Amino acid sequence: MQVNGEFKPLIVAFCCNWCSYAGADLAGNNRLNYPAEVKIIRVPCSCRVNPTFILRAFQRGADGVILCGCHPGDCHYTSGNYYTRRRMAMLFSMLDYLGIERERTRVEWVSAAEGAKFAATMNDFVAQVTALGENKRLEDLRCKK
Amino acid sequence: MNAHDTLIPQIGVITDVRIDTPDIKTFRVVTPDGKKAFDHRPGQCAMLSIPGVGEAMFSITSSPTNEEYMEFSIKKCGCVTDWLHQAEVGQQLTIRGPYGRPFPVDDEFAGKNMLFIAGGVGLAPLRSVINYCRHYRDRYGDIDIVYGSRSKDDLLDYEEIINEWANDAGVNVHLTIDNPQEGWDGHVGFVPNYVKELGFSTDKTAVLCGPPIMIKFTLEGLIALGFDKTQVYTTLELRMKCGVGKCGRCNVGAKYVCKDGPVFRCDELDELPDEY
Amino acid sequence: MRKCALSAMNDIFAAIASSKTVYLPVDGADGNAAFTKWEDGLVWSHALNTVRSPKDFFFPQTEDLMAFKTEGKTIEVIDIRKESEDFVIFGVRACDVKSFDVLDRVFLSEPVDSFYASRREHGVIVSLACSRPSETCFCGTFGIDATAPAGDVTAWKTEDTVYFEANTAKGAALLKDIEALTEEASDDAVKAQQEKTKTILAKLPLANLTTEAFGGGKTKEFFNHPAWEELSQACLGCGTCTFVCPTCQCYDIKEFNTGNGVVRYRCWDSCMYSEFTKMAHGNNRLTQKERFRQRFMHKLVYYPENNDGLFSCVGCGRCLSKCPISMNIVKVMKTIGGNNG
Amino acid sequence: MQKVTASQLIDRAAALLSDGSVSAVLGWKQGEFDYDITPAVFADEQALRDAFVWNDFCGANFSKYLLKATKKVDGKVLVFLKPCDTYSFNQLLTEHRFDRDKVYAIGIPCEGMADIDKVKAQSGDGIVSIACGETIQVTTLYNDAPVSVELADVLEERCANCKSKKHVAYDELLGDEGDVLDSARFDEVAQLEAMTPDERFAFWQEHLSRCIRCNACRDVCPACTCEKCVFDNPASGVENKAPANEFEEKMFHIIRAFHVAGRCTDCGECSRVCPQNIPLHLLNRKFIKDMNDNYGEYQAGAEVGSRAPLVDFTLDDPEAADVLDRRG
Repeated sequence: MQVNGEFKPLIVAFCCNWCSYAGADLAGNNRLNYPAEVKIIRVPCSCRVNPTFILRAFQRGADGVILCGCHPGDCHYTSGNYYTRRRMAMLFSMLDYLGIERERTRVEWVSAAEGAKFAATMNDFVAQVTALGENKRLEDLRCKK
Repeated sequence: MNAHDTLIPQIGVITDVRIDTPDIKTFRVVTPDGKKAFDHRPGQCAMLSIPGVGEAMFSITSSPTNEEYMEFSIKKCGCVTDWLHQAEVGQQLTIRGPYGRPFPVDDEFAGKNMLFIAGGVGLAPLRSVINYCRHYRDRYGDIDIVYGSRSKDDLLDYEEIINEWANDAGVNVHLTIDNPQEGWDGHVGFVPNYVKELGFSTDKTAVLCGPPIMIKFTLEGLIALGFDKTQVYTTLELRMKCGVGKCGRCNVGAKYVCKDGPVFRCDELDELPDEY
Repeated sequence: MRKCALSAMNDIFAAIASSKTVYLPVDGADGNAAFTKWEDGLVWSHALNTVRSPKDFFFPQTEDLMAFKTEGKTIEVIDIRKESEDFVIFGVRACDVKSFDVLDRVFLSEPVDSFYASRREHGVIVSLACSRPSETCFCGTFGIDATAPAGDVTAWKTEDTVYFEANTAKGAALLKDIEALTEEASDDAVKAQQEKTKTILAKLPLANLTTEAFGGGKTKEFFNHPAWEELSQACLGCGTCTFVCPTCQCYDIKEFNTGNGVVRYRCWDSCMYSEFTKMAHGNNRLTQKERFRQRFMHKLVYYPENNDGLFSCVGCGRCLSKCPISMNIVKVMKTIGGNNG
Repeated sequence: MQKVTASQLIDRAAALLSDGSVSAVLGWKQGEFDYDITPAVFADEQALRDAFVWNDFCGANFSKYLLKATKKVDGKVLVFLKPCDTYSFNQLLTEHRFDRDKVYAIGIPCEGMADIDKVKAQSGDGIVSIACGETIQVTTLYNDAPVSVELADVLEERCANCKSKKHVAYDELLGDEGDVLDSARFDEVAQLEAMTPDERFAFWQEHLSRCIRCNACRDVCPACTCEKCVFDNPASGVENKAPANEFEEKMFHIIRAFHVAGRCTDCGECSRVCPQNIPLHLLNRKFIKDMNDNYGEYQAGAEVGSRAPLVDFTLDDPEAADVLDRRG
């Protein structure tokens, strides 16, 4: 989206309830800055994220989608994030295969203690997507105002 | 620049919501400036919609003689109806119509003794004709109304039936419920059986509406009483989208229920394949 | 009759494109022809026909009807219709030209569908006579002459020349626009081509297929025919036949929430789909047999009953070549209609 | 030409019908022309003798038809399975989609199936008759003499890149057993991977924009056996009957390919039936190739009960970024 002539990417961050969402919370508590363009969607586990969620986020105007979950081995449900890892690896590879910029998607493991990592990841991802510009290849014009 | 297109609706406002039964509410609808959205004939329908929820066809239950507003009695049974049941007075919706072939109130029905038979929410389309006939009382002979529902609480328009219809000269109301109930001293039993018990003479034109199974058995009963199929009218309901016989959804045989119906004479139904 | 060299067609397209959008069949990467917006250098395909019929031009697969804005309890209806631009479709075959008659009777009957009507008004159809029909062709069954298609202008393409004849005022105006690029011609070459094509048409495998058994008023005769069961048993219930069909016109009206409002649009639908007739309180066609039957009964009985005997099939043969299980209207006509063709 | 003949199949089926071992036969039925063959259920010998065919145009994979046929038919259903069909058969059994006890499967060798469009590219249009023999003899309206076409030159894409001539499931085998082949089926995927993102985007844009959303790919797919597809379900939020724009074209095909990833046996039915010739197999094969490269070789349907890569994991799987980086 354009704000005062400047491109500000809209980022959707799916965060698992147990680690990454708490990590985001910690980042907030510690007054660590990350861009307001990051919209967090809390999910019970990173493996709750169905590929349609990712595509729908792009459809609805996201310029980048990041998925955050517990570190492998730390999943609250024991193994959810292992499945996530395979699924997202396959999905993102497929998006890349269709010519959609691979820099628009990312998976990151962020624990509840890693507030600083959360903020740093978001700053980095936003910078990366800002450099890419607007999402054109997975856009739905009807959803653009 | 563009001609009016029937698919483009106008805005309606709900000005009154009446709770008729546990699952039926009657909605009063006018345009934002307080007028009737359009004129209609008894038995015709309108497409109501809530953008984002869906659009569906409903029969207009108020009589055309009511020049102030239209009413829709709607049973909660799907997406659109669920949403409407939560709507409050002042809610806007979209409305387009009128659609379909009406009851031949000024032609075949004129001068006839009328027999209306309804079950459950099937009274909704008939109420429009009944009130039309009551309004032009001198144009019709005797009026008999047989109406049944699961219980007393499920009788639609109960107050109106008891306080208005039953008091009209020459109008006989016969109510029935499926099972005995405390506080009910009227007839108990299914509509088709009640019709047989009442044993109407065949000098009447019958109009039927209700669940398919009720229509089937009541029609059999009427025929057993000596009625001819050309004396019996009913209304059909199928999935509709356009309302004007183009989208193909309500096509049965060579007929489009939205355009050629919903009112059919029972002998016309015999011409249709058994698919409704 | 006017003519021009086939090699000069690019100039003709360019001349017309200066005032109207021009569409013509162009070969795609997949080897099939598709109607494509002309731009300089695009080559007119030699293919017999396109996979997707030209009904799209008047009745597109999806089309926005209106938009809504809702705020609290209020709703605003926004008319988003735009005036159609003038366009010319080149190379429409006889079968597809006839399909417009079939669609017209649905969309232009009262109440007129303004979306369709507007496009119809702005479109000019340049038809193209056939000279090399395929084994799947059976337009003759429906009384269509593949050598003299209707349309605003009829064109005949020979090895090196294209001949034009205007049939309507719209067509005459179009030919007027390109008058400088064409010259007066005798119809000898056209007549010769027509003769030759007719001998081929007579030899087509489906040349003797007739509609005699079908038509209005035959509902009772065919509805409970025992063969529907067998004919429909392998049907996948997909929409291929419906969507490649130039005459299928069923549609659905749906809504899309854009996040900023609601767009109500319509899109092609298929009576072969399981939820086509599903509503809140039930579905009146529960099996694929019933849905399959509906499609063919509609084309062969119901539609002609309502439209003076006109069938809702033009024999283009698309469903014959595209059905995943090779079940099609010809097999239905031969089985249900008795010893046919 | 095919190594077993139609009459061999008919004789065997007739024998099984007459001794009561099976009560119906799922087979290919003669069409209007010699190539438009329809799947059909044959109930008696006469029906088989009248219309059963087995030639170079019998592409249909019957595995999915077993779902309906085994429920409808009393007794056993006889099904003829080509090698690639047996993989779908096993995969459906893995997913408990039909009752194995109600099926009598006869494996038949397959020399590959002809693609009628490729035949026509050689013979021209206006086919009057096709005789499948040593070579395919095509008689047309526009050629004086029949045109000879070699089966090898007109194979369907999936057959030209056949992955296996080995039957992985059957009760009985007619003819000789073949081997799993060293197929070149991933070559085209690799070629696409080697392109730039812009080229890949243009490639898919061109192909997917032709999609008419007829759902033939989904409805024919032996891996697509959901009772209610997410794209047909109004409650799913992604229900969609026609692609309104490029996004929806991509959405459908990405999600469909993803949903069958790990379960797709690469039978190629999707590409065969696509009326718009969209190379859908290239989506499925991309997933298969990626899974093979990252999680170890896996062939869906090779055996009953195997665990597909996407419902499995190891502790040291590569990260999403590594999967992309690895490919460069």
